[in-house]
Amino acid sequence: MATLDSRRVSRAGRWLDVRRRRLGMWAYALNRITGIGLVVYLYLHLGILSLLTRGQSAWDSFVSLARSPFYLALDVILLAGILIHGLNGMRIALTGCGIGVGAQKAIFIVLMIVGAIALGVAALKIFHI
Amino acid sequence: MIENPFAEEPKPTAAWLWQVFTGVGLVILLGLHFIANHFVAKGGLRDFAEVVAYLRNPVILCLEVLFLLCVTTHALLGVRAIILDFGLSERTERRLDRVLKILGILTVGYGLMVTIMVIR
Amino acid sequence: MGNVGAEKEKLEIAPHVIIIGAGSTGSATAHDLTLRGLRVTVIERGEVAFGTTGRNHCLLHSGGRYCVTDRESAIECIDENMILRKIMPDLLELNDGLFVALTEADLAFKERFLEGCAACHIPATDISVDHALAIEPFLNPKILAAVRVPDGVFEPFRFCLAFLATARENGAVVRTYTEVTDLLCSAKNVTGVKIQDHRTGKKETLDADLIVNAAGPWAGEIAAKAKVTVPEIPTAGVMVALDCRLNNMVLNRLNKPSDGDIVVPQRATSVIGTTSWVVEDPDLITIPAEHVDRMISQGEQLIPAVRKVPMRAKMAVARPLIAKSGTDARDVSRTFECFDHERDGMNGFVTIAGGKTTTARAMAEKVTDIVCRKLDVRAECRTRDTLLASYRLFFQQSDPRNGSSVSSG
Amino acid sequence: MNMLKVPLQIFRHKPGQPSRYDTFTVEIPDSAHVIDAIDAAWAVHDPSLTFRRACHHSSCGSCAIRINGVEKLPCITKLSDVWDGRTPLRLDPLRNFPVVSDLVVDISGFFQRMSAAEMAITCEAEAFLPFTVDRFAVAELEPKAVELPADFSRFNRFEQCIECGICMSACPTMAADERFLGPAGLAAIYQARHKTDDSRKVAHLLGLADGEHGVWRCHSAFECTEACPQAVDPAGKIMALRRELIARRFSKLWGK
Repeated sequence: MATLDSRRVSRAGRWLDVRRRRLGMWAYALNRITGIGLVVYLYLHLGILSLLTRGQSAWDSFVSLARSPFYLALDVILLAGILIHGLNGMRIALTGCGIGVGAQKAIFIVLMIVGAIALGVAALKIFHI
Repeated sequence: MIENPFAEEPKPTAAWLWQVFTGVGLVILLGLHFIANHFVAKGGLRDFAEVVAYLRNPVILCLEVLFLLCVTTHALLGVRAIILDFGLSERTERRLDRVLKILGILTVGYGLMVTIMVIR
Repeated sequence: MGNVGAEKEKLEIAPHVIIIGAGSTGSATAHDLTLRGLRVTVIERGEVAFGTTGRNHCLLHSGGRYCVTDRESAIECIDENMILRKIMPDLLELNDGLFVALTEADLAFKERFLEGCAACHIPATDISVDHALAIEPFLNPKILAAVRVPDGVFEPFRFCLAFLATARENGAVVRTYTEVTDLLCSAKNVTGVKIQDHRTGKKETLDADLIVNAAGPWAGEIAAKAKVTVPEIPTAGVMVALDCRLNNMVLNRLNKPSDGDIVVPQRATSVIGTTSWVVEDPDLITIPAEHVDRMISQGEQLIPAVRKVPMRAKMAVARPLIAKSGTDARDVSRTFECFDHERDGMNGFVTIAGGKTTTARAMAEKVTDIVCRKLDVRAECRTRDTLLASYRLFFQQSDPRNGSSVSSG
Repeated sequence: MNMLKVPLQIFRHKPGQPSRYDTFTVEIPDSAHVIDAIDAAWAVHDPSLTFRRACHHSSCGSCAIRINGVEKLPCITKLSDVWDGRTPLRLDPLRNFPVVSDLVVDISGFFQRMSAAEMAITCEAEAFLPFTVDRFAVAELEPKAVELPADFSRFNRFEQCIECGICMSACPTMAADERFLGPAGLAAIYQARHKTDDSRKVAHLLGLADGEHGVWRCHSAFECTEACPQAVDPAGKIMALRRELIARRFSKLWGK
């Protein structure tokens, strides 16, 4: 039976090593980091929703907590993760279907610019409630 | 003759395709979820009464359930891809699939349970 | 499958032959010897085709190049050309070649060339200049004549791998990165080799019933260890590879062999060759800048666009030419020769030298005939029509003596 | 001809011993390629240095290594393009392969993958010249159509892929998943698939790629395509295989 020996673990960690690598590698590493972050967030989110089952006061006190600037900043980070992952996901889906394969770097750059603009707009909206 | 594991046809897989389908679904559903829950709602979050009213709308309820299915599938397929990169044996791979399936069912089940408890 | 055991047993009692060098000659010899039932170990100090064979012009000679000046070589070439097409059909670019006349002197040479081709049974067709230019649009439009011959192109590394993969299938042991440091000699016999495996640093001795010295331009160095000589002149040549492929057919200058008289297309490049000068140490050849310039200016005469294309690579390597008469490297015969050192008072030691990759199989046949005669093995040569195994097998064949690999950092 | 003194920092490994870097200073012409520098280190300084090479013109694919961390063919890499004139030039063996000794790696896994598709090493040559893998190389040349001799149905040439292993070293997925078919293996399947019309063969070839460790394992980093010295574009071919496999799956769904 194959075990996870140290060599294999160090091999598996290499996807993070973007030194001297090109843009596609950055896209891949970013996609993974945000992906892992979003999975963690998903389960945190689901956990917090359990407050709803404990009735009105539990939820509403959370809502007022979540309106603090600290939580709003976290929301911006979350949104950044979603935008990077979602927009890069579009690049992967498109190229995987044979669309825009030769222009994958340009697609990535354009999508990230779109993401940055969207994030800026959303951040303004989040903090100017 | 030299054995070559790469010269045998493997079992076809649709995991990547499902990842893309659910990903496309998420772009739409997450967009709606976000707008409805955080941007339309005043103050960026609904209070308890608003949440209950919101979820009692059958169209919204369907969309949110669909969203739950998509996000769970997408997330667990992603986790699977990362774990597969550790180079598992076929048996461990099958075991992983089973664990993730159970986790997925539990996640969706939990989400549905919370929803039902809220709208009741 | 029942006689695998019997075959193995037969191999274990067969005489053991060590081949020094895994270039084209050594590789083809390993193939021939194993087919004739001998036990074979190939010792190579580098990778397969590390030496002369690797840095090859890749030309599968039709023999046209030699049909006027060296008919013996020309006939060898056309015969082997046709055999290689049969035994390694997938490993060749078969687009033929053109001999083109650029000057009146070239044109005057045409008659002799066609006669030579006919005498050597090289199928040669005089084609119109217009036709030649349509086939090869980058050919110098000022050419005066063109003759088509069955030249071809091979890939020297895979050429050797195919022979060695087949030899391994038949039981040969191939030890790369292993250098012969000395020969084991008694008063009148060479009985084995001292070797060092550069991968492990381990030294050992190997006994053999006979040793074949196929070390190319290093054959003299090896022979000296048995205190015998080989009349070889290591002669270097410079080749220049371009960043693109400008021709599909091999383009030759229609005249006597001279510097920069050929442009060989291969893969995504065209390779211009070659110059010729005698070198002292075949291990360390510095490429003279003026030779590179000469290649470009000579190549430009055949294909004017040569100068507009960046250079992809340049290489030089010593070729093992055999000294016969005269001192000019160009006058030395391009044929090969087998030296049984029994006549020098050293038995069990044979050197195969000279020749070119195109004729490697014939060289192997000749040396194997001698080895078999000396070892009293009666077996016919079968390499003329034995299809070679896939070169891709070579790196997948496990060799118990090749050592285990370690994990990467 | 100007001579340079170039310090080379070469990865050294012999079985059973700890790995280290050795630095050799070699004297070579400024027009030399990196392979010439390695050659000099071996010929002048240390005959126990093991490295692979054969053709010196990017046809055999044997010399591939990492130069300052990036996969390259030292035979076509000019020293002046990679050496800054001061820092030792670092030479490492390819990644994702077991190291046999020094710069030599065990490439059996690569050839196993290449053997799967049984791709022929030759292919049909283009109907025009010049042909290049470097689109900047022929900036000054207009492509010209090639006429075939009457008795020829085609000109042929060797495949672009020189089986050097660079793509497998550059691939982040390959770094982790040892069962991945890899960029070159998948590109070979694509090439073989486009050399045949036999529907059974096509189905077999596509079947080879359609697995958990086939085309779907690729994470679209495109490192293989970036690193390939022969413009094989393995990532592009992986994407093309995905497209065909998706199309087939859908047409099956629609019952065609």
